Amino acid sequence: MTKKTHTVLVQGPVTPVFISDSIAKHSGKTEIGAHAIFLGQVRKDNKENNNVINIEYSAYNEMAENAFHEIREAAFLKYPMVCMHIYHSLGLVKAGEISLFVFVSCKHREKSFEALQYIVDEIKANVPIWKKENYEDGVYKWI
Amino acid sequence: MTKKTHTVLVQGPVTPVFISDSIAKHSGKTEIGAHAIFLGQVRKDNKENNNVINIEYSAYNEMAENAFHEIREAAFLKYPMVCMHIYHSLGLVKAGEISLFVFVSCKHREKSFEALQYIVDEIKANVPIWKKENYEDGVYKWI
Amino acid sequence: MKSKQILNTMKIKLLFFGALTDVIGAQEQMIDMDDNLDITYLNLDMLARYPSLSNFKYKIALNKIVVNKDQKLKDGDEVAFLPPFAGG
Amino acid sequence: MKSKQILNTMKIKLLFFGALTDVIGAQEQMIDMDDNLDITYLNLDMLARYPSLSNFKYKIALNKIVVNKDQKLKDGDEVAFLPPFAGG
Repeated sequence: MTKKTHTVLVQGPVTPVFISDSIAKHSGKTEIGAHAIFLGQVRKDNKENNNVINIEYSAYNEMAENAFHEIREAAFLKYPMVCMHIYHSLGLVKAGEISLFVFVSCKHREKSFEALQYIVDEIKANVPIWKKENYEDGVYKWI
Repeated sequence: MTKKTHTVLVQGPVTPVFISDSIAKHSGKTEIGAHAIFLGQVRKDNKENNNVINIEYSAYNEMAENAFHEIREAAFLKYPMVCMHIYHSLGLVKAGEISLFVFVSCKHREKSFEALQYIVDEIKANVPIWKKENYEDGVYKWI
Repeated sequence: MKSKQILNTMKIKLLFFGALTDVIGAQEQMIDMDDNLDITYLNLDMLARYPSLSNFKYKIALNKIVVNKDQKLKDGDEVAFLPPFAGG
Repeated sequence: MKSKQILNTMKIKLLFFGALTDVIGAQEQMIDMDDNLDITYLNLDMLARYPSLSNFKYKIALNKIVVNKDQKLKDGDEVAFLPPFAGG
């Protein structure tokens, strides 16, 4: 079940067009019956009367790519997926834009939801990525 | 939490472009932090050495729209969703094309996976839709 | 004068879905029935007219709501024969 | 001749992420350390140089793997100071 290493980290937001292109590329994989997709979107959180304008993502790149690879390997052992893709932003992503795209494809739907949740939870827990929330008035906060 | 009735049934496949347009429309809803999406794709199943070429979906339309509306109401009571959309195909959908698009958007990710699974399971169980699998050699089979 | 003659007639619309459209050879039928009959009667009548219907599992919806067979029918009702759902 | 003088020196690359880049004022530092020292020693040295570091939670990775502090260091090692991860 070992799959080749994928580059997961992408500069800037994940665009809706990138997502639809990814979906369209799977129309030739006609053994797939179910796609489960997670998209992380930057919230315009309001803290102390100040709105988040964007988030700046940074990573320990090589360690992060290793962590994504391990998550991928573990997920393929655990769940009956036909294929799986992860894309995570680096750099600036504005409120309303997408910073994480997890794409799980299975023959049947049953396990796809659990696989999706597992992968997203693993990313949040085990990948060395940090975010800096930039606010409208110019201050910032590390998360 | 009552939301207006949406028209769910669409003619032909749900296209990747329709999906990306739907995602893009949510960039203004900046309280959303997590989208969970399910896509049902028509499999080219092989049965008795015969490949599925397409599926023809038919519905008891008005009863189906009522059922979708009830699923929607129940889901909003059960899960903390910001918004939710369902699109289901009628008519011909070729192998590799998408016939079901469920789009759940929440402030936080935690409940989004369970909400997505709940809605997809409810659709499969409670919406009066039927499918006719058409095979390459011209025969068909009702599912 | 027999009581039968003062009975009114109901017009009932029948709808068939999925594999049942092949069994019946139609998606829709209009039928006339005597007043006061219920879905059990209608169903038995259909089984008599289309014996192969007994090979299929189906539920019956009255005016778009799945009902038990003891429901009485009235003029203008819509009765749908629904094989197991298969959306998605 | 004291034993200290025959010790070799190790070059260690330090990396800082997230809020720690602000504490240290840099993302990267190269330091020289005496041979045979471990991560505990390095960490205490950093806390002495940057006292406000004690206000932060962080793990330490040696050559891209999170390790315990008793790990010995060697020339050319890369040591990263990692605040809690916040991907997604």
